[in-house]
Amino acid sequence: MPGRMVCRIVRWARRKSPWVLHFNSGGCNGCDIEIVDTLTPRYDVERLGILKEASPRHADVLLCTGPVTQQSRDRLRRIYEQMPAPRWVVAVGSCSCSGGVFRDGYNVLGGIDQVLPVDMYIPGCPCRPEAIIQGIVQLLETIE
Amino acid sequence: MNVELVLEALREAFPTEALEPRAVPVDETFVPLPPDCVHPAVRILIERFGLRHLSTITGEDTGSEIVLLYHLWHGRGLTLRAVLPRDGAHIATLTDLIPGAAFYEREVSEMLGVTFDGHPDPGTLLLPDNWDGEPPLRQQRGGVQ
Amino acid sequence: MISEENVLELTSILFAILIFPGFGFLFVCALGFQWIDRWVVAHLQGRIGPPWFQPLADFIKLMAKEDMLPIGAHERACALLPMVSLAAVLTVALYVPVGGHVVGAFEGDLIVVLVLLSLPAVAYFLAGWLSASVFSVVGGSRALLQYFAYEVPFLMALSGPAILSGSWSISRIAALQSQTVWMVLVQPVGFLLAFVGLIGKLKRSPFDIPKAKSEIGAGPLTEFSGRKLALWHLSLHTKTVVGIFLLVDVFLGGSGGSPTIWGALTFGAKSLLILLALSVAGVLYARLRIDQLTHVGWRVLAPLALLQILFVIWIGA
Amino acid sequence: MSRMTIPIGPQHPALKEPVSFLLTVEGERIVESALRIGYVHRGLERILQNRNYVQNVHVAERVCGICSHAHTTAYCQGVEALLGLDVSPRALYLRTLLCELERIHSHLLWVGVLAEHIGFTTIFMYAWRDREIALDIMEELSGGRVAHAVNVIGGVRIDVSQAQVHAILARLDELERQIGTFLDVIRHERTFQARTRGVGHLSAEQVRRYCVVGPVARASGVDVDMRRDAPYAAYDRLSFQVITADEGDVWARAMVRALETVESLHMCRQLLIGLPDGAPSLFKKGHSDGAPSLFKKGHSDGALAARAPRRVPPGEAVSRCEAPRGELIYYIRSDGSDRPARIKIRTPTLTTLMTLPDQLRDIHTADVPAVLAGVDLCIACADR
Repeated sequence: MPGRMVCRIVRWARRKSPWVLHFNSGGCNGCDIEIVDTLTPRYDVERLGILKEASPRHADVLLCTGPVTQQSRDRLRRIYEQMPAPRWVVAVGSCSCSGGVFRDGYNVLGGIDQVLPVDMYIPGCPCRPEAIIQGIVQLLETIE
Repeated sequence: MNVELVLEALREAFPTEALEPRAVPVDETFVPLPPDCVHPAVRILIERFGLRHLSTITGEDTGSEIVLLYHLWHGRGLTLRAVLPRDGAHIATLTDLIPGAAFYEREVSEMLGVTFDGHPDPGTLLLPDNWDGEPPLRQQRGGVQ
Repeated sequence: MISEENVLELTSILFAILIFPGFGFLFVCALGFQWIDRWVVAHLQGRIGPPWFQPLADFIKLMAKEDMLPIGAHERACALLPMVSLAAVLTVALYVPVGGHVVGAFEGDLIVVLVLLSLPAVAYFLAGWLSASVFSVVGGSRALLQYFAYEVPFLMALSGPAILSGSWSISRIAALQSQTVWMVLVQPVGFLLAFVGLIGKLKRSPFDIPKAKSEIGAGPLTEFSGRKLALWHLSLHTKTVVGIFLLVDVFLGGSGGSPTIWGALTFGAKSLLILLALSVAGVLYARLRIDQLTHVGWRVLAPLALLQILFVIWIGA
Repeated sequence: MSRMTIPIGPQHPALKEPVSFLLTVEGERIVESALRIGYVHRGLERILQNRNYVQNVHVAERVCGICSHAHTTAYCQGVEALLGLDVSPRALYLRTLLCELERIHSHLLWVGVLAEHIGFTTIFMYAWRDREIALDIMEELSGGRVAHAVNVIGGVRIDVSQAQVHAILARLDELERQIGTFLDVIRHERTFQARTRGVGHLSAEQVRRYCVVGPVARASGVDVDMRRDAPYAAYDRLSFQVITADEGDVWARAMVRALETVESLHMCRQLLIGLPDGAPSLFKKGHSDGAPSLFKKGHSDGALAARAPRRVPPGEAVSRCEAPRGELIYYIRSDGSDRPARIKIRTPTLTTLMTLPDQLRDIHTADVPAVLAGVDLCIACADR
């Protein structure tokens, strides 16, 4: 079946080429620098095909860090809407999973899942780069 | 910075006020001042002692009044303490003397609802533009947080 | 009348256009060169770099992604522009000899190639202008400014060998060098200028000003996604391949005469050498500002290119 | 030329964190800029009021992920002053050691970010690779790469063995060699200089007007450093230079930070070599203000801190320390309960943010990332 063959090829390509976009919606910087750290020589996620993209239009995976604050909520939604399908959302860090220590702040709405459908939660405060990489890899394994 | 000299200068300028300095850890001196004396006092400090570094302004709602602490620094910490009423709290801005006070005043203003008279760019600093609740660091009536 | 000979000739032309040295070969080269580039850069930066199939996976993934444009973008133009860019590059490829093979060659094809090679830059600029985003507009105008900075020295540098060999045909220039010496030995400055111009043309680091990630996102391509983005990438990478081939043909003696295996191998080696030089140049420097680049382009590169041409005319006479 | 408005942020590749600038440009020249912060405002000062003093160490660490240790240092110092605790010298040394390691990691991170912003990816990669050495040391000491949880009220949670000291010293040498290459690049690389010299200039007068602190102030020739001016922890027992420069541009900031990294390395060595033995009496009854003797003498299990009381006597404290980005100040008021009545945090980034409209006026749009990197924004700090 050529149709199934194409599907398999596309699935393979998607798994091998996840381009990520990073958005901090209210985090403390800890997970953010660990995300950037995964690009650097020790972790080098480019060997897994992961590129950090600048534009939401180019991205497949949205890496969110931090809880959602009132000011960043609309922006977070907009970035998600700008991403072409198929798209995935990964919540990186305890506070983006649940709100973490900032849970009861008056300006904090809670975890990313209050605003967007989250496909993968990576807990940790802050997440280690290994954890982030493993989270993305596990996400890719679930594709279709 | 010699704290004694500074106090002397302030006592000279405001002879009617009882300036009771208080040592606060770590190496800080608190000087209470009436709200309308803060601006002239800072002017004296700048002109006579070259004391221009304002570390920050702390605002606190103690439940009965609003306390403003102007943390200055000149080799040692010097804090001017002004007490404002809770309702209609306002004080003269320091931005004409120390432009760096702009953000601190905006923050105190939005967090506690204090008006800084003559601030060139009032408005929210950290809170969303459409914040409609009480200023977040105000104590709720009845003391419930 | 369709004779057997005609059919054979037609198939061989079709083969040349579609497979080798035409589109199929270029596609493979574009992906391959892209991988080599990324791999080399990664290793120079102390990383491991992507696996060999990475460019292919990227391409397929982008082809299979949703294609969207912001409201206000000129939809038809945005769909057309990447194809124009790609078509221009592919047409150029027909005139640039690869290892001695060339699909269509005629006296003066160098000029056609140079003109067609600037078409993608215009398409790139228009893409930025028409895709309704501030970053694309800034990127587009930068692309245009950059075009004026590198194009003149690039053209002058490439016309040096043409003047010297008395022919405006790329295959002729390449063939002539196998009888005498490589142009790079006669005109080292010209080669350098052409190389720098090529970096500017390909918008590679340190001249990746129109798509400076930290400044304006992805420049003119910020709002492109899916298939259109894939075509843009493909056209840019094909342009890299064609540009390198052009430099090899004009300055490094091409395949050294006849289309033999040995010729193809040396051609490949020379191309890889230039690719390597491009990667290294990208790793070594910080990105310049657009005003600094125009300054370099007009104050340094253009006068040098002029001197080079005068020198060529002098030794030619 | 027509005017155009370019929004930078809240999501922008030059920003690791959300902050928003509206740049009004003519061609590529910036005419005006408007700054909006607050996207990361989590209401931490309120959150700190709702937790007790011990929990707050944890929260203070999460004000900022880059200078986490500086925050806990300032916080613990303040609470220790309120409690009247004297922390043992060994604990102070270790606290200072972490402070300096954090400065190294933060400054190297910054070198990388600046390089990335001016399109010099290679230096970004190298700087972050070498930063891993500092992270490794910190991880070995504390178990955490970014959040160390080293400070506790009354001392530190960790101890270091003699073998570890030697291992760390060896790695510091390696780090110093690597930092040498960055200094070379900053001093001699021409494209680097082309992108940083004369960019984002701040005069000493501007620095004083906006009460700017830290490396940005020092790069403009304003000689302020809390480590020397108001020595806390073990800084009074160290010899070090305060690095300043006169140019006041991004290049000078790069230079100051790179040289400070070297200076921090020397301080780490002094701290490790001069590490005092852990005294059995870990803290003693504090100041002579008649605080009751709440604490048992010494915990002989090798811990460098003992349990501090949950309730803190009423009082106020102002605690200052030098975070990697400059003077960090905590004001803590206690009302006698187990929760602080008010904690005010002023982070160094807030001061440099005020200078941005000045720095961004009349420059090239391409220089915006360099300027933003130059002041080393830490929005999580500024917004709290």
